[in-house]
Amino acid sequence: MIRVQAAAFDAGAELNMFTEQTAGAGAVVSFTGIVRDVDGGLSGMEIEHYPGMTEKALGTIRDEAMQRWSLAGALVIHRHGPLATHDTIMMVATASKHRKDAFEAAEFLMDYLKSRAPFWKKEMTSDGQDWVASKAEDEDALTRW
Amino acid sequence: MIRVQAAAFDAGAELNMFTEQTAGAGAVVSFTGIVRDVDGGLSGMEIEHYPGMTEKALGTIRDEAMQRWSLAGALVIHRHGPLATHDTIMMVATASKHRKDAFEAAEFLMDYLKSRAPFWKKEMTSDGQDWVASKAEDEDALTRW
Amino acid sequence: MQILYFAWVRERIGLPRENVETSAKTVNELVAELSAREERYAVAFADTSALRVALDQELSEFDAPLEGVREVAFFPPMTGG
Amino acid sequence: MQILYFAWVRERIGLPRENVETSAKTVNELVAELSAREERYAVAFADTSALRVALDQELSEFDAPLEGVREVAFFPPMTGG
Repeated sequence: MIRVQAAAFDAGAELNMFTEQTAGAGAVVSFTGIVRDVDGGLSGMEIEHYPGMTEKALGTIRDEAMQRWSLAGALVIHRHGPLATHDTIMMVATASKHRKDAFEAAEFLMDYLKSRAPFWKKEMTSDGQDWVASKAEDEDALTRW
Repeated sequence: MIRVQAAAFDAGAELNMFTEQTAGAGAVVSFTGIVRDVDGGLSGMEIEHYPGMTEKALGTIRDEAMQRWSLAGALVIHRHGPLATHDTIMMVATASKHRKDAFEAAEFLMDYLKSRAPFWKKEMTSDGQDWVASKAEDEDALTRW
Repeated sequence: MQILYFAWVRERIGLPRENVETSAKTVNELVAELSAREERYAVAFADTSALRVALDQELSEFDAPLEGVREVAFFPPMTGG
Repeated sequence: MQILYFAWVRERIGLPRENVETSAKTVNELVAELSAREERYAVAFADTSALRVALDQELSEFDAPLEGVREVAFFPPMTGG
């Protein structure tokens, strides 16, 4: 399941729904990304994305995870548009019989989503606005897979 | 935060509370263990534990995780007593600035909890009841840390 | 050919998308063509190692051929998640 | 000395805890003493490599000394999570 949306979502409620849909699997891992505090204070964030390509890229990444690990399900939700501090930006969830599959697949989804899904974050601080720079470590993380 | 309890809990609500308590961290990972379907059908499960030692062992494992990774928080909830199929057995949650810390710490907590916290599962099937055997791979998982 | 710009590439060029008539055979040729047009393009494309390109919504390379491509998008490395 | 049994060890021995007067110096000596007592103990302790022991609620080893220990617990490998 892939969802790209401007609307806020309830990570706990999504986790419970996902768990119910994959009931019987035994192990569920979730990752939630939240607009974090930054030095000097963040007044907000804006996420731009590439409608059309975003859904395709996330679908491809999810399909790859479903093929590489034995999963009962995989969920990706990512927001775009304006966000406030402590808002939930995105989540992934994976379900499997054994915890190792769920953990690895969730990390894989996050690593690929970070560097291969067309989202761009802009941070608004008291100093103005600036695009978040990509990190070499995010690109490096892909070599693990 | 460590909780050992017979009562059911709402994993989604716990995730949301934990996320609120660690707001500003940016990355939250959760693992939920659920009574899974087994071949031949499972009518229920019973979890025995060692009151007193359980809390100590989980506290020690959590302290170790807090020392080894840069975490804004770590939560462990584990139930004991009778459970039904698809009931939530336990959860761990970790929060950190960078996703790597939260993922690794959650896996560490699970690996240690599996082999070092005094819980024993008994499965009730149509064939009768039997204690779940420990797996060599669970003990092996500790060598990673 | 439809050309899309995202994030700071969009801001530097000053528009989110445009239709371009081009005979460029590769992405690199298209970049050279656009850069020659106006200063704002030259600035945005000054360092293509800091950019990514997608052809018909698939990540691609700057030396990739443009034959049959309908949509080209330029943007900085992604920062979602 | 308080001795506790869990899971199938408890079931084989037939009780969850008992008070034992012992002069055993190590866990192994205590196991030998109990096993000599009655068949059900001998059966439960037949293969100590399949067992774990905790001394005063800390995981320990079968060759550990019992001096000063108030609570000994025997159980199979843990299967929580």
